[in-house]
Amino acid sequence: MTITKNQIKTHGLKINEYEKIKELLGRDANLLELGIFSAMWNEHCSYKSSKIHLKRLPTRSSIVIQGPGENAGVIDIGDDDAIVFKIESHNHPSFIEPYQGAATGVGGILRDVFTMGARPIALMNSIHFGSPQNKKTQNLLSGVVSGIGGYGNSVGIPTVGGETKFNSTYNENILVNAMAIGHANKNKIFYSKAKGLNKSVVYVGSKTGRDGIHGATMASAEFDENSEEKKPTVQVGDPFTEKLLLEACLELMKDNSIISIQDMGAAGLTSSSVEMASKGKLGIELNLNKVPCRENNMTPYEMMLSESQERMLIILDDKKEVEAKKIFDKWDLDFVVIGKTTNTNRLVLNFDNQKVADIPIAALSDEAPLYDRKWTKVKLSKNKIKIKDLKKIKIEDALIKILSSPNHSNKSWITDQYDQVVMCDTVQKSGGDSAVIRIHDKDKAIAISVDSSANYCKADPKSGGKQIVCENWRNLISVGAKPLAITNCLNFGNPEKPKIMGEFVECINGIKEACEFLNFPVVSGNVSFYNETNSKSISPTPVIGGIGVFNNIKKILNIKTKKPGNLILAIGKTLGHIEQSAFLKENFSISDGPPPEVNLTNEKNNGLAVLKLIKENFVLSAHDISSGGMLVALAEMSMASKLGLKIYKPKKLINSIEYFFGEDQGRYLLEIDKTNLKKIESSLKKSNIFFEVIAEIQNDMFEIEKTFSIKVNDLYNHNNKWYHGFNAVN
Amino acid sequence: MKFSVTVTLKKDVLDPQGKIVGQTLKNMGIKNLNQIRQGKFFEIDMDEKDSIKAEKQVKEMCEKLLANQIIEDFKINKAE
Amino acid sequence: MKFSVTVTLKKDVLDPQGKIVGQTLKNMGIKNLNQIRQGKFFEIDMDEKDSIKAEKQVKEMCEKLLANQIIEDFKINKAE
Amino acid sequence: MKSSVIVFPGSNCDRDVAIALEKLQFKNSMIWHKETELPKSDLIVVPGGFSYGDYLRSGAIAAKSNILSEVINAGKKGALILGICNGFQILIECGLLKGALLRNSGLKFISKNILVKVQSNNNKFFNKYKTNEILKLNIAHNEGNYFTDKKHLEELENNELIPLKYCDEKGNINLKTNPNGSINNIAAIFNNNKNILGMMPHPERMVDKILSEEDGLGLFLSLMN
Ligand SMILES: Nc1ncnc2c1ncn2[C@@H]1O[C@H](COP(=O)(O)OP(=O)(O)O)[C@@H](O)[C@H]1O
Ligand SMILES: [Mg+2]
Repeated sequence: MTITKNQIKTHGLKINEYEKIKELLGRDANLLELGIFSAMWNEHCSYKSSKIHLKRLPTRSSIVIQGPGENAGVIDIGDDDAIVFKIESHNHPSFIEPYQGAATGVGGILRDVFTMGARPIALMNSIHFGSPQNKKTQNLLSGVVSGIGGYGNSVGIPTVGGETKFNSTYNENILVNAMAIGHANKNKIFYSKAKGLNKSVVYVGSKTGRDGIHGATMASAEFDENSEEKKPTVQVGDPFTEKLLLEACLELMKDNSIISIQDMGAAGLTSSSVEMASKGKLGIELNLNKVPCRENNMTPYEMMLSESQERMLIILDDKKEVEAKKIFDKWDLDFVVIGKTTNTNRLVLNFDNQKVADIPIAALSDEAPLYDRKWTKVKLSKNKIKIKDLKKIKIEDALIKILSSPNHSNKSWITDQYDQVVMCDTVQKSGGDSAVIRIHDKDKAIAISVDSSANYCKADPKSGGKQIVCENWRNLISVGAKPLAITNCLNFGNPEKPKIMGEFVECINGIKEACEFLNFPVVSGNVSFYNETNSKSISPTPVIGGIGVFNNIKKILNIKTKKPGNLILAIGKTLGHIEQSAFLKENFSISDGPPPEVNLTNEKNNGLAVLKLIKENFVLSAHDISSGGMLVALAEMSMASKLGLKIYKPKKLINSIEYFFGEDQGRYLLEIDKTNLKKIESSLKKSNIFFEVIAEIQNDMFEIEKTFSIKVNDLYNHNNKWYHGFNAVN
Repeated sequence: MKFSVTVTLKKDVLDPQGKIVGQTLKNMGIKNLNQIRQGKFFEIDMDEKDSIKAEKQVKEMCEKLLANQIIEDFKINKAE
Repeated sequence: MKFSVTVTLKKDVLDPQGKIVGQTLKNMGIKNLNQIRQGKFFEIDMDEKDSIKAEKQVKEMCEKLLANQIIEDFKINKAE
Repeated sequence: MKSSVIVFPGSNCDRDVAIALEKLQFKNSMIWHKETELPKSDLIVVPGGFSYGDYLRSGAIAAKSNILSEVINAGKKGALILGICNGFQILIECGLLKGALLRNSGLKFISKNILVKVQSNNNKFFNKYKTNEILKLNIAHNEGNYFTDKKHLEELENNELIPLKYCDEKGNINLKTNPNGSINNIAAIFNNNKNILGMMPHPERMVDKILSEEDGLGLFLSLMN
C-alpha cells in the first residue's frame, strides 16, 4: 500500500515534507509511520516555525538550573529548594469542548511539573474569550472555568490566580493557558534523557483509549466550518487518576530507581518514547501487544497516536522493577514493561510478532523540518488621540465604566470556583498583584504572576512584548518578591502568513530585550500557532508567567490599604499616555495609536527602589499601575480594604483625564506612614527616582479633591456586578 | 405528557466514573461483571397534548442542553 | 447479559440539579415544561448466562452501591 | 491525645489536617484505607478531598473501604469521629450520620471563606467557643447541600445536634447567608450521642496566622479538653 496525497494532507503534512520522509526512510512509509511522522513533525511538537526565533531568548542566569528543553524549567531559590514551572496552551481543545479541554490542559501541565520530581504547589491560568456579546462566550467561559476548577480542585492543587479577558478577537479562537508550579529538592530533579542499553521502558498510569487521536495535529491546524468533524479527538480527563499518578511517581522518586521519565502529552506514546531516545542518543524498541488498552482491538496506529491522559513512560534501573511495581499496585495503576532501550538509534515497533514500524530516531526529531518563515514588519500607528476632541466625560463616570466592564470587573465569580487554599500554604490568593505560596514547612515563599496585553502587542508587537515582561516583573515586586525567571506561552495566528510571523518575531524581540535587561530569563514555555478561523487570526497574545522569591515571609505585601491617615506615594512619572488605554476602549471604543513606551532603565530603577523601600519596612501596601491607569489602581486598593481615599488634583498642567487614566509604564502605588515621608523622600531623591504623594487614606469615601466623591462600597458594587449578571441563570 | 431521556457517553470516550464503580463492584465480590458505564437520566413532564410537538421539544432540549453531543449520545423514550 | 439501571431521587428529596436545568430550559424558551428531574443511568454488562442469577446480582449492586436508598430509588431493566 | 487520619485515594486535605493536629500536640497517625486495623485513638478524622474522584456520589465508594468498618465500630463504641467536607460525605454514606449531601444549589463548586454561627457549645467539639460566636471558616465543595427529612430535622434542631449554621457578620441565618442551599443553613451535624461530627467547613484551614485568621483552632483545642 502506498501513501496517497490525500492521506498526506489529512495528516497535516505537505507533499515536500513527505518527500523528505521517504528520503529519510529510504522507502515509502506505511500508514503507522506516516502517523508517527505527522505527530512529530507538526508545529505543536516540532516547533518548526518558531525554533530559530525562540533560540534568541535569554535562558540563563545564576539561578537557572534547567532552561527550555525539558518538561519544565527549574530555578534555584536557595537552600536545597528548587521551583519547577511551565505554562502551556490548550486553546483548540477548549474551544471544541470547554470543560474537558480546559481540564486536560491543567492535567497536562501538572504532569510536566511532577515528571521532574516536583510536588505541584500551585496552578495559575490565563484565559481569553470573545466578546461577551458573542453567543458562544458565556458557555465557553462557564465550561472553561469549571474545567480548570474541576481538575485542580480534585487533584488538590490550589488554583491561586491568573487573568481573564474578553475581546472580539477571540470570538472563534479562545485561549486557555495553564501554568503549574512545583517544589523540588534541587538535588533530586528528574530528566527525560534516556541512559543505558537494554533498560526497561515502563508504561504507567491510565490505559490507552481511542481518545484524542490526532490531537496534536488539530492543535496545529486552522479552524474552518468543518471543525465539527474534528470533534471525536477531544480527550476526557480523570483528575482522580492524575492524583494517584502524582503520588505514585513522587513515591517512586524517593529512591534512585528512575533513570528517566517523561509524561505522555501531545502525541502520547510516540513523542514520549522518541523524545527520551533522542535526548539519550539511543534507540527504543516497543512491543505494542503489551500496551495497556482500554478498548478491544486497538491498532498500533491508535496506540501510538492516542492522547489518552494520565500516562507516563519511565526508564527504570534494572533491579528496581519489583519494588517499583509494588508502588503502582498500591495506587491501583497499570505498570507494564513495554520495551527496552537499544543501540540502534531507531524507533522499532512490534505487534503480533511483526515489525510494524522502523524509523531512525533522528528522522523524527533532529531531522524534523525547521522553517525560517517569511515575515514582514508590522505597520505601527502613530495616531495621537486628543482628549479635547472627544465627547466630554466626567471622571467618575469614566471610572465606573471601567470598573464595571467585563475586563476590569472583580473575578470572584471565577475564583470562588477554584479551591485556592488546599495544601494550606496559600499566603495570598488571587485578587492582588501576585499570588504568594509558602514553601512548605519553611519560612520562605514564592510569588507568581501571569500577564498578557494583547492590545499593546497588536499595536506594536515589540513594545508590547517588552511591556508584558515588565508588567510581570512589576507584579512580583509589588508583593515584595525578588523576580527570578519566567515561562511564556506565545499565542499567535497562522505562521505561514508573513504578517503573523512578523508579529511573532517582533514580540520575541521585545521579550528578549526586556528579559535581558532585567536579568529575568525564560526557563520554559510553549508556542500556540494557528489561532485563526476562516483566515481571521487573534491579536498576538504572548502570556508571561513569572516567579519571584521572598526570603522573609514577614515582608509579603498586598494591595489592601491599611489605615486612615496614611499616604499613597506614586513611584514613576505620569506623562498621561492615553492611546491604547482602557479609558478609551471602555468609554469610546477606541483602540488606536501606539502603546505606552517602555523605558527599561526606568522600569528597573523604579522596581529596585520599591524593593528597597519594602526591605526597609517603609511600605504598608503596594500596587502596580497597569490597565486603567492610576485612578483604577487607586480604586482597586480602596475596594480591597473598603477604606476610602482623598486624591489630590494633579499639580502640573496636565489634563486630569490623561493624568488619572494614562497607562505610562514603570509606576507603582505605595502606602506609607506620614511620619516616614521625609526619610523616604530623601532615599528616593538620592537614587533619582521620580515620585509624588498623590493621596491620603480616609474612611468610606473615595474622592478626588473638588471633583467627585463616591462611597467605596458603591465602587465595590459596580465592580462586582458584571459576572453575576452575565452568568445568571435567569 | 411524560418522557424519559438517557444520556450516555459515546463509545470509546473515557468514563472515569464507570471505571471506578466497576472496580469497586468487583472488589465487593461481583466477579462476573464485564463492564459498567455511567450516564444521566432525566424524567421530563411537559404540559403539551400534541405528542409530536412535545417530542420535538424534548429533542431540542437534549441537543441544546441535556447532552453534550461532542462526547455524549442521547435517547428519548415516551413514558407510559 | 446486559442490563440498564436508572437511579432517581425519591419524590420528596430536593433535586437541585433538576431545578436549575428546568429553569435554564424555561429561559431557553421551553415554556410548557412542567418539571424535569435528573437521575443516573447505568449500562451493565454481565458475564452470566443465567438471567435470574444475573438479575439478582444487579439488584445487589444497586442496593449496595449504585443507589443510596435513603434518598434514591432504582429500577432495573433487562436490555434487549 | 492520639489521633488517626484516614487516607483514601483522592483524599487531599489529609496532610493539612494532620499538620493542624500536630500543631496542637496530638500524636497523629495516617491510616491508609486498605488497612484492616485502627490504632487506638482518641480522635479519628476523615479528611476532605475527592476520595475516588467524587465519582458516583461523593463519599460513596470510600464508605465501602476496609478501614471504614473499623471506623464504624469505633464510632458505635463512642470514639470521637470528625468528618470534614468529603469526610462528612463519607460518614453520611456509611450511615454514621443521617441525611444526604446534595449538589450545591448553584450547581457550582464553591470555595471561599464563609461565616458560621456556633449553635451550642455543649459538646466535645465546640466547648472552647461561645454559643452564638461567629467563626470565619473556609468551604470548598461541590456537594454540601445538606438535606434530611422533617422528622430528623426536628430531632436535630431539638437536641442541639446542629453545632454550626451559615450566617453573615451580624449572625443572620437566612437564605441570603446560605452558600449552598443547605436545609436550615446547616453547616455541620452530630449523631445522637454527639461523638460523631460531620462538617462542611474546613477548620484546619484556619489555624495558621500567616495564612488566615485562626477561628479553626478552637475546635482542635476543644477536643483536647
Ligand atoms: N515560548 C517558548 N519559550 C521558551 N521555551 C519554549 C517555548 N515554547 C516551547 N519551549 C520549550 O520547548 C520544549 C517543548 O515544549 P512542549 O512541546 O510544549 O513540551 P511538552 O511536550 O512537554 O508539552 C519545552 O522544553 C518548552 O519549555
Ligand atoms: Mg511534557
